[in-house]
Amino acid sequence: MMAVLRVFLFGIFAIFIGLLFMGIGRKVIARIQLRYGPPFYQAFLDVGKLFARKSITHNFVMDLGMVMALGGLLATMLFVPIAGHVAVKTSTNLIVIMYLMAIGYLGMAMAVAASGNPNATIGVSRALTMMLGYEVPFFTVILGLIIVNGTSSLELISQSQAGSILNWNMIKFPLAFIAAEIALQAMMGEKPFDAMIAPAEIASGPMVELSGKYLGLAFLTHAVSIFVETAIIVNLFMGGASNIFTFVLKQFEIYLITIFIEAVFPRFKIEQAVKFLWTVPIGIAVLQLLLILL
Amino acid sequence: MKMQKSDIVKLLLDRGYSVFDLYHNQIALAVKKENLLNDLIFLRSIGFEHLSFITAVDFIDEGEFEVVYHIWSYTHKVHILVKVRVDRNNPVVPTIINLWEQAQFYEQEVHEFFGIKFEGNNDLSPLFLENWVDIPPLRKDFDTREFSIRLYDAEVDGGDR
Amino acid sequence: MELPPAMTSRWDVERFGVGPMATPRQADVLLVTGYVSLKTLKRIIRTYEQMPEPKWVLAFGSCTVNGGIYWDSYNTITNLAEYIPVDITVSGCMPRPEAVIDALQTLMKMIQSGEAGAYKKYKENYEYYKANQDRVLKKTVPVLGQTPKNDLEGKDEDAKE
Amino acid sequence: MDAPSYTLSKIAERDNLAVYELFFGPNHPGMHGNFGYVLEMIGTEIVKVRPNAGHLHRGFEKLMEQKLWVQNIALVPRICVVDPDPNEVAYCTAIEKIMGVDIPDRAKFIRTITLEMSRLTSFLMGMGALGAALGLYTPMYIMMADRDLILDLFEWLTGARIYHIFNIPGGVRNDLPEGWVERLNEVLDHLEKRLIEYDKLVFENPIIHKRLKGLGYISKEEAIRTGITGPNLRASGAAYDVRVDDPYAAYPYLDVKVITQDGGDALTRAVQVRLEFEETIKLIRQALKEMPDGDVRLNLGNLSMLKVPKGEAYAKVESSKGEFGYYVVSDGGLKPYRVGVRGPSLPAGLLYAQKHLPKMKIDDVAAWMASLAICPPDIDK
Repeated sequence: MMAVLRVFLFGIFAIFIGLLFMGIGRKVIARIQLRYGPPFYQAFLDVGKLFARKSITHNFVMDLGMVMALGGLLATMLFVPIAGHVAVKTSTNLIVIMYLMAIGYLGMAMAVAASGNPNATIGVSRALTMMLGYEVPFFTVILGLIIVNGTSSLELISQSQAGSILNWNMIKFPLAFIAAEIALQAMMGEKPFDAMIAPAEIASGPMVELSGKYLGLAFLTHAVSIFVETAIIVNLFMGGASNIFTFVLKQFEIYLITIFIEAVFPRFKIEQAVKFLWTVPIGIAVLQLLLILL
Repeated sequence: MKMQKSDIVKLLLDRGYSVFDLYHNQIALAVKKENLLNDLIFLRSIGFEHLSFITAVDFIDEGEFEVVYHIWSYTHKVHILVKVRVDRNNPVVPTIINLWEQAQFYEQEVHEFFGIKFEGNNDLSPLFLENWVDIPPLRKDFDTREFSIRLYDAEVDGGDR
Repeated sequence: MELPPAMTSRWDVERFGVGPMATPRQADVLLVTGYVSLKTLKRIIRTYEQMPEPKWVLAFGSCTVNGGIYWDSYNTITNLAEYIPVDITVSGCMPRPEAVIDALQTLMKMIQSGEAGAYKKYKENYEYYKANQDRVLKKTVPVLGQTPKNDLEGKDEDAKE
Repeated sequence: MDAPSYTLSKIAERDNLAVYELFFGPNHPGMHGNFGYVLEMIGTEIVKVRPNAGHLHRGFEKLMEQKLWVQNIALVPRICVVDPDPNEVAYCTAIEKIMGVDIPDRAKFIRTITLEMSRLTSFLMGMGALGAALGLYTPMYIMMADRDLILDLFEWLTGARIYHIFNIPGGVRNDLPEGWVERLNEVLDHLEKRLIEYDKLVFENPIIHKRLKGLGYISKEEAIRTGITGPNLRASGAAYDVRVDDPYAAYPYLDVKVITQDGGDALTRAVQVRLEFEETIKLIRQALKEMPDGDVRLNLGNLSMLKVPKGEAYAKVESSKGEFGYYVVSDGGLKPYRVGVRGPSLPAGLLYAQKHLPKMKIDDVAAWMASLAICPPDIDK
């Protein structure tokens, strides 16, 4: 019973922080664009409004896919240590986390394929291609860290960086951090790697047929993905944290970097994005790997 | 080799065209529809390479349409209005899409708004209007005000809704 | 056309939580910005019917109320409210960005107080709206009673839509 | 028109690949204005294009025959909302040509200044739209705010932000108000400073270069032959500018520098606009400096009873998108007999859509459109 409650609380927390980040992110972007921007709680209002609206479903697969997308990410979250707490105390294995993350996208793909809109289909095929693009450099980075620490447990990797700031992997392996940052940008689907959404090209891609609750679910999925992905980076490179507050602060720093890049870059075409991801971050990551091995 | 406007007028008069001198760099040229294509090819060969656009005027009192080709020369800096008169009851003009590609759309437009046929142009489908069943709208005998009042309940003084 | 200024840095409607959405499925408010030609009307109706409820319509500019400066045009409708239910209209041609923001805020207040529910009217009076829509979109007889003398050839409707 | 022969369509035929139709516009976020292309696609590649114009057709040419000469000035700027003043000037110039009058010099200069200011607003919007088409929204937001500074000046001068209705047959409506010129200079200074930021954000952005390089190439000969005008023509290497070739307003008194580049692709066109933006600021400065004193309008009597003698004229103006022309025919009455409008976007928007878009991927459509500065209202009229 406690375990269920715990899982539930973790989920609520992730959604809350994710939405807060999204709201603040919109405000930050607005300030970069020299405007006032929406209030920081706007994301909460949006989601609340979307769930209050009538929504149009196409078939059962669409419902299932949307739930699967959110569920997959929430499941990932359960294995990510947050300031020393893990929702499910079994394993914090990095490989498992990375595989679980893919479920979210597959769920989205299912929902979208069910809607039958060509824009959405192009969008989701781009999202899956992009996944192919960023996973290779990210796994290379992870491989280096696993070799150094001799473990694939995220918890142990983050604990190994305890103590002073100089112990952080970010300082010890700056190249790996840069490669991971670039991959993270693609993971979150922020510019320049937002080809799957691209309103000017394919009218917001996977989301094109989503209305009301479905769009709300897509919002929540995005919020949880922000939370999970920044949490992984914080654990890998910034040594986790001793309390939740510091942890969220560190996550926010990572998110801010993403937002700044998002605000001043246009988007790559999908083939350019994959080409970029398979050359620059991989190059950096392999260089780091060689440095570690030699 | 830049020619003055007076030289061009002289050249055209020598070839037997009826030329009207309009402004400091504008000439109007009336041609017959049988010769239209040849005349345009000739003009293009002496440097009139830019087709601005094609339009038409409905001279309802004279029972004729006038198709006007606006041609500009970047070398001579002279604008020529090449005019063709056709009978209003049987308006047919040879197409010039082989000379200028963009003429395709101007011809479609003129066909749609005046009902003038362009011989040799196979695609004169309507470009702007959908489901149009009245007479072509830019003809002088089409009353757009009456049309609007009948179809859309337009009110003459803006109404008081 | 005054919408971009209203959305961007100077007026920034996003501070009130209003932002553009990419597709009708995601939208709450349909902004009809200005005159509506027949071809557009067809798309507006389709867009409106695609939007999930509750939905609202903001008609923008005089042209949507009584035709504005285009009241006697053959291709623009005069009163949008005859075809889809309109919640709120902004006068002016073009309305200033301030007017747009004011309209959006008024609409928000109306929604909160429950005044804005025109979409219910659309359901209840569907026959009325449908009849009006069909009258202008699916006309088969010439409105002015004159039939085109020379039949327009190649008049193929894009039936696939 | 025939389908462009393209290998993909043949492969598709052989393999029975599904060709599907995608409606790019009218309510597509990548579309500028109410316009559309019906794209026949295989996967993400375009095979065939059908332009779907006419959503903005208002029948201007017919409406103008119904209104008085002077009433039409309220109508003409609505043909191209982004760049409204060239319409007014072209229409008025055509009337003045038929009447054979010459307007006062000061009026010519004021017309020139409004034209160039209108060009600035249009360029700002064009550059912003190009960024937005590639997903770069920040410069668009900033540029739109900067555009508003010019619109405020217009409001001060003419009373309206967009539809100025300022040029009338015989000159302009009123003289420059006091303090206006100083404010204009301030705004120009501000814009020049902002140019550095635009450069960093847009024109030196490596991803923009990557996306636009080689996109939608038009050669010089092709551009001239197919009626491409304006910055698009000059980006292909042809040094033609209506302001120099067929000068109107005060351009004969000013040094208009015709900028040309040799690229001919979307990147060159984008840079062309940016270079001409700088040139336009210089031109306004020069016009302000050399502006003579005197009347700003001719007395043509009661304008609402204006009768234009029988005749015809074609007047053209270099707008921010190319040659904007008005062909006016008068039968000597109170109303025009016929007004024909030449919008600059038609060759690019319709002909080049059919030439360029097949072989292109859906990714590039919005960027291609923005780079050619296609303004749908002047296609539809």
